[in-house]
Amino acid sequence: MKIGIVRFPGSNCEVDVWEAWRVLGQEPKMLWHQETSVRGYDLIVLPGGFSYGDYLRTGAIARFSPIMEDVIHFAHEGGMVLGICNGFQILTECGLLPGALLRNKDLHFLCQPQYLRVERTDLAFTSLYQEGEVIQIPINHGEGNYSIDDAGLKELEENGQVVFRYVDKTGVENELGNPNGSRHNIAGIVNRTGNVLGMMPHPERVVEEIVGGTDGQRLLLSLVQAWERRMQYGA
Amino acid sequence: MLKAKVTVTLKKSILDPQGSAVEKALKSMGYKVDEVRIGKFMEVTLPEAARENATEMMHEICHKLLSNPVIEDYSFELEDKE
Amino acid sequence: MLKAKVTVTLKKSILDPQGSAVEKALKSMGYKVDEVRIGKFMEVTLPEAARENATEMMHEICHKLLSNPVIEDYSFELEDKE
Amino acid sequence: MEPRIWREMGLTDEEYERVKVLMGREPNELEVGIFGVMWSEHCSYKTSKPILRRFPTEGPQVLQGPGENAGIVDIGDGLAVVFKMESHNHPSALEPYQGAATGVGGILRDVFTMGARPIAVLDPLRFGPLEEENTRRLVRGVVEGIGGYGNSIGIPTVAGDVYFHESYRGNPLVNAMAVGLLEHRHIAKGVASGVGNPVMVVGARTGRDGIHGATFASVELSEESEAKRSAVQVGDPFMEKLLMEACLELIQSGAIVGIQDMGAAGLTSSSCEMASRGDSGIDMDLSLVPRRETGMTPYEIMLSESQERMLVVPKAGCEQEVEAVFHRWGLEAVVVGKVTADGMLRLLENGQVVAEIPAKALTDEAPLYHRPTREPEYYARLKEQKLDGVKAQKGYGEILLDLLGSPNLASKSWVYRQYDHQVGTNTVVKPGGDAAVLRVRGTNKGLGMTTDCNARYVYLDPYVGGALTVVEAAQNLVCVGAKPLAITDCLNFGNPEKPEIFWQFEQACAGIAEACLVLETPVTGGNVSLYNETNGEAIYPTPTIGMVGLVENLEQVVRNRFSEPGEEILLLGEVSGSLAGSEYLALFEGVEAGALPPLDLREIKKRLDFMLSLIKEELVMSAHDLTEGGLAVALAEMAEGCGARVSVQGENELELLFGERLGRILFTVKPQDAGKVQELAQHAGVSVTRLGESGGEAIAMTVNGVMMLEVAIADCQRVREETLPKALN
Ligand SMILES: Nc1ncnc2c1ncn2[C@@H]1O[C@H](COP(=O)(O)OP(=O)(O)O)[C@@H](O)[C@H]1O
Ligand SMILES: [Mg+2]
Repeated sequence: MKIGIVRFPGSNCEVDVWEAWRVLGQEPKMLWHQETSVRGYDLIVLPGGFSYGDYLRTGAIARFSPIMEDVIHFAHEGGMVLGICNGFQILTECGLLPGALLRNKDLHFLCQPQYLRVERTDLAFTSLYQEGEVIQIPINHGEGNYSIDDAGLKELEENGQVVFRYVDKTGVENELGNPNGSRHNIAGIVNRTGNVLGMMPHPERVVEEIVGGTDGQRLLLSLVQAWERRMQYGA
Repeated sequence: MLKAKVTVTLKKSILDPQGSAVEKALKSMGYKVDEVRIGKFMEVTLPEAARENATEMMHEICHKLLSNPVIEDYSFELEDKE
Repeated sequence: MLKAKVTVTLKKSILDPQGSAVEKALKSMGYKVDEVRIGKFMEVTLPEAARENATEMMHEICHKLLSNPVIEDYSFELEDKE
Repeated sequence: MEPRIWREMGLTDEEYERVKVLMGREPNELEVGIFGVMWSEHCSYKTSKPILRRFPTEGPQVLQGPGENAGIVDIGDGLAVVFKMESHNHPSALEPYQGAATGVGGILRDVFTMGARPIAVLDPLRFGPLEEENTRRLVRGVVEGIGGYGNSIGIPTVAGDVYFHESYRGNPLVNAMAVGLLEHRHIAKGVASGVGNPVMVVGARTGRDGIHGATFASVELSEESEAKRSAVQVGDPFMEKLLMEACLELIQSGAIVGIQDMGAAGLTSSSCEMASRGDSGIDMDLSLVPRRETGMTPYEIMLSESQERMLVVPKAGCEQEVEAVFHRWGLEAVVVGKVTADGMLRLLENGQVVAEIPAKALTDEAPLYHRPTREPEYYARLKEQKLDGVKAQKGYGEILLDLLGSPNLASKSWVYRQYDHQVGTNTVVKPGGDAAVLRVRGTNKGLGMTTDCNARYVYLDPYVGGALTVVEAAQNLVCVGAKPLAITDCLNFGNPEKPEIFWQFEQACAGIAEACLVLETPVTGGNVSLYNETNGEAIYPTPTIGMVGLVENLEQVVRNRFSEPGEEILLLGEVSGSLAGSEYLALFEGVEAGALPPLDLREIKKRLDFMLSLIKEELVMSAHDLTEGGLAVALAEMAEGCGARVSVQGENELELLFGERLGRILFTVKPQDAGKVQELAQHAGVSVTRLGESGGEAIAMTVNGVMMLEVAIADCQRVREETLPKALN
């Protein structure tokens, strides 16, 4: 599987994502933000970090990086794109995903383990999870407060575009389990066609027990499996 | 030279936690204020060459980069720089 | 009701990393700009009761909380709110 | 020249005379300014050096001791750990966010300038009383600033400590330590050598930031410093991230001879130190230095403390290579001069010489002072204060909860939740552990790291207290299974011109030196921050110790929480502590006094070695050292998922439950291993006492068979967790 990880100036989780894939047996490539083509890739990952310092707004400047034009094109043609944290922010800024990520409601940056409920498992990103399963993936952001207007929210929910929701330990979505004030406890969403996923939690941080857990593994492995299936049976 | 003074504010319907935090702080310090909203203020200095279609260009810049229309409004004024 | 529109800007000689990042981005997008400086814009709504010494109070608030005089300057305008 | 001028630049009349002798002529104003900063306490260590010389700095593991930008210690496999600690106290008092942020930025540069990739930041912090609004403002700003820089550049902040005390009111301490990893073959140094090699300025442009920053850090805080506000700089972590990547790439390319960051006194200190270390001279044309502002004078350019800049000496002919690397990262790299043979720092402006100073006159020839010391009046008085009469004023259970909820003992998760402590995905033991542990990729090893200092102990008995800072750091490392390797320090004290303060300094350093010797943890570098006073009142002497240790086998890392019910709880060391200088005494009696328990470093070394050997044998299920709050507090801290029943014997209940005495470790073993552990203890000649076992939902403690306290672990956790958020949100 050909995985490209886009490295923007100021990205800082790109190596972690790279290492995570390697732990799972893949050999991803780093893509410099100034490249202009992502042809030939099976998956593009926009990693976490502070692209361009996250100055102005998170993800705002990165979206104009040379490579993004082709990433957008790639996504429109059905290419798989995964945006993690800053990557999610970039995806909303460039319009591949709806809404915006605002400052956390209590204004603090938060780095902590977080319970998530998997809302959909019919996606290439999540097929190895159980529907409704509660998993633990850490968050690490100052601006993860998912915001969208009422109409947009309604649409998201009706189309089942919410993939991960913040929940408490018991799997219930409530205020307590919502670390940043996101509407409807949204932690990750997918586009209508199911090929672009943006999420604030960091799955790449939980693929090895020794550094905190393995709940992120199945997300990455789902993608590999989906790709294998596609190779086997065609698109 | 020209200077564009841009203000970018969160749309009314969007919660502004930073503003509310400042509001609370001011109230607890004993100041009588009703509400605080926080946005951005930017000064963009333009070269002489940009004068002709400065307004148009600033709208474009504001729309594309300086604000995110999903959550923010912008406005600007152009002034001749001393 | 009164509204105070406050702008807080970094002092001239203080580095503005945000502004330079945006400046570079605009330039690389092909816009002709000379310089960008980024500050804050705040709207403070005051109750009727504060009208009398609003100016004084705003100076105090700006000095104490809304800006850090170590690195920032502020200015404000008071206007009657519609 | 008018005396006013050199005095304003921070030189005394005698120092000015010395300058004239070294120069062989009258210096001009620019030269005086350069001497002024280089001979400031901050850059020259003129009062502290004679004392610091007593630190042990050697050991088979030490690859680089004091004198470079950071120390380097071997960890085997061709790898080494690079680390250093520094203070940013005064800037943080003026602008907490930027002060703290640039503190992190500065210490990271010290580490990557050695060729190491930074892997962690630690942040020891000291503030005034938490009840005060000004303290809260500072805490919020400082924590946000550290996170703002560290999170953004992508280096995890993994440990630190936070204390609140009267003496830091108005003079908070913001220390920052950085740890990096490198391969031996990539070690870079801050030297300028090879006549004709170019000298390049790389990174951010120079502005009028922080001019006088270095001299400013060497004077007391006063109303007046409010006016010197430009001394605060703004950090740009994004720029630093690019700079770091570019520098590491450059160092590994082998194109450079030397590299040094521009910290305090910017271009001045970096150029003369590099020249001096290389026994060379440097010629620089200041008009070539890229500037952010117009109209800057040579003085301003030389003294600017603009952040995120480096001075690089590449091999002649490699200029283009350097430029290319930096351009790829979107950064500037400009040749501003060259290395010469004559040992002079020669500055030009548009080709005209504007200053010419022997480089070594600025560094090696800086004056040294042997300041007088005097034992302060309080020392004997507080030591002799009798504590026999102290009686519990409420139930022991309530006392425990009060202690757990007191600002110094309460959980610091409000702080470290705001730090990305996982980026890099190497963090094995996160903040909340006794020491942080990071894995070393490609090996089965881990690095332990911690910062510690109980300033109250140091105040009461600077010698013993100084030694105890090292002991505490070592015992924290041992508790996670790391063998202590070496230390860095940040020596925060008051005005050394006062004999009582200098006595504290001298005594504390002597204690640290002795402990480092016995515990075999040499000093590889550090930082001195003097003049920490507000309106004539000094802070408590706070020699923060940063220690790194090696975990040989990551699978053997030990945590400080009971893992399951039914573990045997054992105590290594004395069962009873002392109320002298204890948190109990301060909190309930409002007294900070007493004679600290006698210190036997050799005994402590024996215990630490014993503990490490148990861990190596995989006999230890969990371990935690006893510090503030004594046995009861340590037990409550270990009881996160599971309670404990413990009984102790002894005379004084308060001392048994809440008395403090370092060098003690609480640990658990499987019941079937308890006998073996006792045997090994006997063999090693250390005392291990069985206290009880883990289990249940409460901490229950009996003394001489009488139940003293029984507190639900849920309550312990609640009070521990709620203090900081309540005060700070
Ligand atoms: N400022 C801080 N930054 C990061 N971690 C911190 C900070 N303060 C405390 N911690 C973490 O909280 C835990 C408890 O700290 P402390 O009470 O100082 O521990 P100990 O008494 O074992 O030295 C440690 O893991 C420490 O690293
Ligand atoms: Mg400690």
